[in-house]
Amino acid sequence: MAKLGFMLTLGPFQFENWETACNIAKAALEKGHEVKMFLYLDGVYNPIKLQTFPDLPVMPKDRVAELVAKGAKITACGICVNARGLEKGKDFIPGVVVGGLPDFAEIVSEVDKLITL
Amino acid sequence: MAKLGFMLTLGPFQFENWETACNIAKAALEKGHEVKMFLYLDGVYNPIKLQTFPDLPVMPKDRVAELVAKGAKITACGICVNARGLEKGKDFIPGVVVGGLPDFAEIVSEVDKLITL
Amino acid sequence: MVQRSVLITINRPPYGSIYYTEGLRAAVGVTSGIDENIVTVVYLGDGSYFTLKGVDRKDTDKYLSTLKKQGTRLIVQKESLQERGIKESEIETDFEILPTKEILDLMQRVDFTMDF
Amino acid sequence: MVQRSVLITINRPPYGSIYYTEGLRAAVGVTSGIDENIVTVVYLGDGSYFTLKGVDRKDTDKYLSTLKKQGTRLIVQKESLQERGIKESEIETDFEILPTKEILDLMQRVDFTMDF
Amino acid sequence: MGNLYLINKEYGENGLKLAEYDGEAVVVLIQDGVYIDPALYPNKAKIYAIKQDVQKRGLNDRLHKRVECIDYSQLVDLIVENKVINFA
Amino acid sequence: MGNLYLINKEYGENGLKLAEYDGEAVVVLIQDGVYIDPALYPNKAKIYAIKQDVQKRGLNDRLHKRVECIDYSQLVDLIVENKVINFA
Repeated sequence: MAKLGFMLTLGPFQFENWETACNIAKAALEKGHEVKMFLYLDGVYNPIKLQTFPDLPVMPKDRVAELVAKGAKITACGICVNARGLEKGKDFIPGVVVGGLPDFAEIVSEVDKLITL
Repeated sequence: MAKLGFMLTLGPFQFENWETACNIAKAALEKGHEVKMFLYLDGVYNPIKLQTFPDLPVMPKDRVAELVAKGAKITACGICVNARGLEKGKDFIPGVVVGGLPDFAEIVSEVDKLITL
Repeated sequence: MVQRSVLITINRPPYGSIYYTEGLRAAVGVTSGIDENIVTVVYLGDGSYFTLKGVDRKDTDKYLSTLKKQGTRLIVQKESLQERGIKESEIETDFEILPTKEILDLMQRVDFTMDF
Repeated sequence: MVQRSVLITINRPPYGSIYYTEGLRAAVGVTSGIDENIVTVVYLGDGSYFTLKGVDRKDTDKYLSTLKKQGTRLIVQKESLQERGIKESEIETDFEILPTKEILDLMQRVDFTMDF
Repeated sequence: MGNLYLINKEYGENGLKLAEYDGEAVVVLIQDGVYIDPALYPNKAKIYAIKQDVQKRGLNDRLHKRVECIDYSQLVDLIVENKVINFA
Repeated sequence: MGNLYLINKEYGENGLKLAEYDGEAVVVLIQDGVYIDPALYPNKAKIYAIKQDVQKRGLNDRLHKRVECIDYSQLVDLIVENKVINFA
């Protein structure tokens, strides 16, 4: 089994990267691989817990929550979080931790593969 | 004097559209024109009032606040606000109103010029 | 307040960004005011890929059917199709195929343009 | 945990998006771990515009000087410059100019790649 | 009243192709639009670029002779005098 | 272990130009990368595309013969077997 690291730099909805990242990470977890994901730049908008849209039963934060439930470790860049006014991630779904680039450096030294989206 | 309408569809930081929109709108207001701006899609991330970044004295929300202070009318798309988990814009700077596309339709029928960024 | 005519261009392909669908939601929105502004939608460049027959339109069907009921013209640029090697027979019949010159004529006649 | 080598490509030009500077912040960050990973930065395609002498580097200078102090190689692809009609004399001396083949050699030797 | 094409790089080419047929086209290059290959400029159009966007990219000396730099105040005047054709 | 090029459209061409020199290149087209002109495919590389991304864009019949569709589970296997060269 392998350890997969992800860096996601785009937010929910507007561009497709969040979906691709969730799809790859989910498939990896289901095959028994480990997943560590770092949310950087607009990537930190993905786990905001209050996302609601009448027509969409599954929101981006639900896809992130699914990864957490399957064992993914998810860290958001604190400088990016504060720059975007997200108050240290107080409105994030449970399981998403706010950290910094040193956490990403640690992911880099731990994983077998690195995917940036 | 003219009435200028703007639609901004990108958020702060990541792409340059918010800066161009603020620069054009500010120059227009200083020349005595009227400005009405509609924040659509990721555009609704711009007026979040808690944005903080150590090295940057002026944040995107400060540029938006400057436009409000100079008389711009700014409306954010409510569906976009809720989809992004921004709780009806409760964390927006004062002066930014949450509305809907009918408000944009009204802007369209009121303004002399329309700029989409 | 007066009725306005707006030409909306869609320049980005499905689905790499959300503009292919949110551009149509905006098109419906623009026509929703008390003054019932008039909208034309034009697909240019990579946006033209949206007009291919096989595209999954689950999330755009409702906007397209509202626009069609209102008589909104949905247009794709002939040259964009040619540059991409797309045959006219591959295009969904909802879309009119027009050359650049005629699209410019439409642009000359509208009050405003918007780009997605 | 082990020391890792990472090749970071910067593909987007300044300043239309924030990647030209946040890519460098990430580069500094990657080297900040206890294991001191090793980073190489390579400018490709439109990213190569960042290496022009006249570019305003107010917000990137601190990252560039940290990287230089650490001995990080900053490389720009020769073919990208040629395609854009940029002469080698127009490039800031901080950047090495390398052909695609040598960039691929570097890529073969690193553990990971990242793109901005 | 002519047509003012506001052009960024991502799909500005779509706008420039329309402007090629437009006898009254005025083009304003904004953001990464200032990197656009001059071969794509419409033949008869007047071409402007936002000075601030050119300067921070270090392109002052590389700008094509046909391009005239303007500031935001001048852009607002052009917006007021023309119909805005948005491609940014 | 070969190199797995993850290619989207925006600047995927930068990756494909490297892959052209790479005897062990495996290319996976993702998102709008499936629109990329086959003339840009590296000569010797094996080319895959994400099935889901091809299908929702209605490109099944337009896909080049050289391209083989795979799902995310197969992509994960390729990621594990190769070094990932990111261009998405």
